[in-house]
Amino acid sequence: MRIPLLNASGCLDALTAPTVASQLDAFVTKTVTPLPREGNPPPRIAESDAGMLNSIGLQNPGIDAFVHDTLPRIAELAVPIWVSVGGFAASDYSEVCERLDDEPSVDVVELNLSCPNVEEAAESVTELVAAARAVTTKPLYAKLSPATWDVAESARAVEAAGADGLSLVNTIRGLTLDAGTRRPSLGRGVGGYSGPALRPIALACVHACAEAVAVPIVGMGGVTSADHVLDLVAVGASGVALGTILFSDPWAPRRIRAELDGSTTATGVPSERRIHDFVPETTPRRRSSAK
Amino acid sequence: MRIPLLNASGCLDALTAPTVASQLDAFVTKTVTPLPREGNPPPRIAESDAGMLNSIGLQNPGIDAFVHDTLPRIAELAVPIWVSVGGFAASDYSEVCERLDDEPSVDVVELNLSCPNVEEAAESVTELVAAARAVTTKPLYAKLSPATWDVAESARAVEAAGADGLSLVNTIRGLTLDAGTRRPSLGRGVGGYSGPALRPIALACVHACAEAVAVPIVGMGGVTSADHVLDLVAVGASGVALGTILFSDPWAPRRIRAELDGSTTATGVPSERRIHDFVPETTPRRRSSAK
Amino acid sequence: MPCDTVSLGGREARRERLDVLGAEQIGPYTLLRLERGELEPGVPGQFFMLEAPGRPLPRPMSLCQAPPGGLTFLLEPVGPGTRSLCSLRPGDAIHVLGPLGNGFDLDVQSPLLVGGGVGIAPLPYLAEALGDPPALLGFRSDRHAEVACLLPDAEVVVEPRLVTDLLPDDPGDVLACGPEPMLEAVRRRASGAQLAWEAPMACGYGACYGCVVEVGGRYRRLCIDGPVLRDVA
Amino acid sequence: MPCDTVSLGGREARRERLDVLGAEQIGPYTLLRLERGELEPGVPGQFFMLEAPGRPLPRPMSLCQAPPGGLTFLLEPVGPGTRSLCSLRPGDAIHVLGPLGNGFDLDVQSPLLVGGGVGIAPLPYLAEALGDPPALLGFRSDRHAEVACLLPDAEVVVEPRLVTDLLPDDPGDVLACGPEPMLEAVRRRASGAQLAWEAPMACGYGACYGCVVEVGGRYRRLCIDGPVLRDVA
Ligand SMILES: Cc1cc2nc3c(=O)[nH]c(=O)nc-3n(C[C@H](O)[C@H](O)[C@H](O)COP(=O)(O)OP(=O)(O)OC[C@H]3O[C@@H](n4cnc5c(N)ncnc54)[C@H](O)[C@@H]3O)c2cc1C
Ligand SMILES: Cc1cc2nc3c(=O)[nH]c(=O)nc-3n(C[C@H](O)[C@H](O)[C@H](O)COP(=O)(O)OP(=O)(O)OC[C@H]3O[C@@H](n4cnc5c(N)ncnc54)[C@H](O)[C@@H]3O)c2cc1C
Ligand SMILES: Cc1cc2nc3c(=O)[nH]c(=O)nc-3n(C[C@H](O)[C@H](O)[C@H](O)COP(=O)(O)O)c2cc1C
Ligand SMILES: Cc1cc2nc3c(=O)[nH]c(=O)nc-3n(C[C@H](O)[C@H](O)[C@H](O)COP(=O)(O)O)c2cc1C
Ligand code: FES
Ligand code: FES
Repeated sequence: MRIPLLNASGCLDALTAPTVASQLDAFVTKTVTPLPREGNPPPRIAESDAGMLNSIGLQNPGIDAFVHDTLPRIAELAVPIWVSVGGFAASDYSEVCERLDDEPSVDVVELNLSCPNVEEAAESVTELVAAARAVTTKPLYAKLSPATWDVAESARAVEAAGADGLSLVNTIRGLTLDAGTRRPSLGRGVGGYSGPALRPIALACVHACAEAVAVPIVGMGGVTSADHVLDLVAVGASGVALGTILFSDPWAPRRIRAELDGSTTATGVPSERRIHDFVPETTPRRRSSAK
Repeated sequence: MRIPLLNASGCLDALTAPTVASQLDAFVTKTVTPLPREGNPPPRIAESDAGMLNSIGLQNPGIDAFVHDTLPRIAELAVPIWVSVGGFAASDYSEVCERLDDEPSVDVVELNLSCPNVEEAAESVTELVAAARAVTTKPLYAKLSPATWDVAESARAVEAAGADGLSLVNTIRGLTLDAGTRRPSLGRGVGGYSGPALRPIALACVHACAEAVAVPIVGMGGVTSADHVLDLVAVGASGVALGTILFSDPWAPRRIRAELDGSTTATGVPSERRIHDFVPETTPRRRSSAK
Repeated sequence: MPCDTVSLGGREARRERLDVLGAEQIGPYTLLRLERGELEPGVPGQFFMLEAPGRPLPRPMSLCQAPPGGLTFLLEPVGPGTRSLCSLRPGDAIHVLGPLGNGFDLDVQSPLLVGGGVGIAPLPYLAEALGDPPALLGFRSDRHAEVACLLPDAEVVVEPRLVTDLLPDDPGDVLACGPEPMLEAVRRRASGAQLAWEAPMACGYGACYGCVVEVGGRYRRLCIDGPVLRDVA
Repeated sequence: MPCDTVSLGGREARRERLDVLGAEQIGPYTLLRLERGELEPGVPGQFFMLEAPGRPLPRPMSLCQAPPGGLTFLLEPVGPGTRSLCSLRPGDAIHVLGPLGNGFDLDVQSPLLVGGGVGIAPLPYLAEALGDPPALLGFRSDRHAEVACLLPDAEVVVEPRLVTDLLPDDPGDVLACGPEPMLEAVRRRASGAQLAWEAPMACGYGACYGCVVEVGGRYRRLCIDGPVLRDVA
């Protein structure tokens, strides 16, 4: 089985790095919200010994500009498109999902239910998924946070609410201080912690959810090599997304694909569940452009 | 202000390393439960690139043997004693706390509300704290998990339920696979993730809770140097516990104390709140032996 | 795959593992000489992302000199990443991505280079491209000022004197790089100046939105809209 | 504070940063020679916790030889920790804690040493203490068997032959170290044998409860109750 490789939302801009995006089995957009957002004040990036913090805060042009300007240009790359959707209330999620439902170039909608860099929605993740489900026929992936005592419980709940798959995991809240001043390094104070340090946490979440639900899982968190991809697949992921590694190595998708192709290692038990749009024989791909 | 240094529960045995325990401002015991526990099957230890996993599972002799055999021997060290208390129901916590209330050598009771290596109690952390509070006059510290979307909310709840302080943070669930077999490295599968990788997460939790509650906080998570101690103090900790570092460097308490004494760096704003039993002038220490 | 091209808004950057040819101490700075591989040196003011061994993220560095077959960077050890880079030795090799971003616009009438501290890094390569125009350099201390040897004809001041004290009333086409307060002061004195700004960067090619600066009331990515900006409003 | 004593149940261990004197390749193994510092070599079968540079946890290693002024370890690179240790070179230094645990009981009548693979590590030092008793060694391949040079008088077998095939019917006082299946086989053939077991260890001094093995139906910490156990039930 060919293991699909995606980018993690917010970790690649297909328009500034089209040759990188073209290497992926699907391109996942940065999270889109109903209205344009400027995001959080800088500094937005800090490093720790084994990972990084970000406090971007969902900077994005809003759904109008996204649909009119961004989406048609991404669609030219002829890579399956997953659009990440965010918001601050169930109505935000349903508004954006409804708009995307009319866009044939959108293959999958990923619901970002877990951004640590913005105020959370008052509704539970289940209600947010249900709100999205009510307005779209697109495959829906629910992206969950590792910052929960029992992630399998959330997984079961969003599956019951109509999610077609899970994206695991988002960043977890972290803080670093400036060495000189001992003030938070980031303008916003806390940020989302990603990279190698997150890997054991991500593996534990995917492992727990794969046992709890039947829908496919896109695993992510600190992946930097084919070995890490195979680890996620061994615990139940059907596809793997690359995040922080793209910042230091934009060619990681191609490098890791080559490592996977050359790998003679047993991949564990590759998951039976297939993630959406990598099965053209069963789900005919809609590739008509949105332009 | 002298910053109190403790060990993290489960990371030092005062009986096998008395000279190390003597260097501390307080010794924290491994978590004690009502009945003896053998703990989880081995392997119980695994390493990741930036931390470690453990699945000890609260191996301990039970409260009877603890009070009769262990406690009197620890008390000989003449170091303030914090006893970590765990269980699987509110009644477990109240049973152990009630027993300890009669023991003059116990200075503080730390409620382990967050062990990722055992089945959790059905009751909420608030109910567990309330159950303990009802039966003991000892200072009560509530030890919380970082695996929660809003740790400040839990902090407020346990403060309201009668906690005199917080211990932040426990380990977070993680998983590593054996490189050869891609099966979980630990006998139990998942384990608790600790060490350097946890540091930014711990800092974020202490930071969030210090703004939410008035009680003192013992910070911990990946501390290996005086710099890390000062970081935790800068975000609001009144004392700092050393965990995983003790495994590679049993003399870390003395080394870090020396680093702190030699440090000319501003410590940020040292917390006004004082942790229990480091203020002999206001709280006369009871040092009568339990033997 | 020794060398890969990344299209960035139509322009090309490459990533390659480059051998360290030398690392020379100048005052508190290190001049790191790498082989060039198949990388282009780019336009002065463009930058490269240098792998900092042992650190999760690469570090943005302006090209300082482009000797034949080489790429030279001037580094100030201010934190874990730059310390890691400053400890590289011949025999080591690091991944380098670039050139990235917008360099200086070289179509200027009467160029005047202004640099402060490690901000002089891009000026030697820039001076070469512009035929050694006049340059004003400011430093924190005499020890820091040793690095002025990279621009032998420059006028040099050491604190408490500031480089802006040397700016003539009509400074012409100023091209400046240095700490933020210096750039702000230059901007007030020389409208239309080309200023090379800094921000923490994770990717350097527009992927992370980490490096934003406010330009005209909106957050723009410094790595692709800069780092050289003309007269930031 | 170059050297610190830790009391462990009345016994003393020290921790010190020791220089690497040499690292010699023998077949797939590395013989790592450290200076001794103020550390005691301890009883054969005791172990030391060696800092593995770049890894969060130290690694338990049996003392292999105790030359004057030195401590020598035999290492098999099986994972990140041992690979890090095997790449040490003169000029490097690592923290070492020890000696730890219970070594072999040397009060034996007719000792017979049995070792398999890297499990022969403690035998050279043990052989020296017991006056070169007979020894049986088993290895996976001829290349692995090269390391038998550390016990020149030993009988050596290579798979598919097993070291237990050589055990006499009345083997006397067996002192053995090797992979778990070998120890189990030795135990069945030689009751009362002293066996040196292994388990992943985080601390080596009883602090973590990570290294437990079942002894008599209960989990005991191998680092302080072992690693040498007599006839584990
Ligand atoms: C386009 C560009 C070109 C650069 N060219 C050079 C160069 O030629 N030579 C050189 O020595 N440095 C240059 N820098 C700055 C250099 O990238 C930072 O000093 C470095 O990333 C700091 O990493 P660190 O781990 O050593 O320190 P950190 O611990 O990350 O930071 C130490 C201090 O510097 C601040 N800081 C961190 N990153 C930056 C940054 N990118 N800009 C401003 N402040 C920062 C932090 O807030 C902190 O106060 C450049 C930066 C940019 C954006
Ligand atoms: C008391 C004692 C003495 C030892 N003496 C020596 C010695 O003299 N020379 C030597 O080369 N090795 C010795 N070992 C084993 C050595 O400690 C391990 O091989 C090492 O810790 C593995 O670390 P790693 O990161 O290289 O591999 P890891 O990635 O940690 O492990 C690789 C494989 O080895 C297994 N493993 C890990 N640690 C141990 C362990 N402690 N025991 C058994 N299996 C393990 C893992 O499950 C995995 O399958 C000793 C172990 C103990 C407990
Ligand atoms: C700079 C940055 C921006 C991110 N933006 C988003 C986002 O907009 N939406 C989202 O769902 N996740 C976002 N994430 C989280 C990633 O998609 C991913 O879940 C996380 O980084 C873990 O993977 P990694 O360790 O491989 O980076 C972002 C992560 C980073 C580092
Ligand atoms: C081996 C091990 C055993 C632990 N046992 C306990 C325990 O019994 N009770 C408890 O409250 N925490 C326990 N912890 C958690 C630590 O007390 C501490 O919260 C955590 O390890 C984070 O600190 P560190 O990163 O400095 O290790 C244990 C941690 C480790 C590594
Ligand atoms: S550094 Fe990543 S967008 Fe500019
Ligand atoms: S290794 Fe820690 S108790 Fe044995």
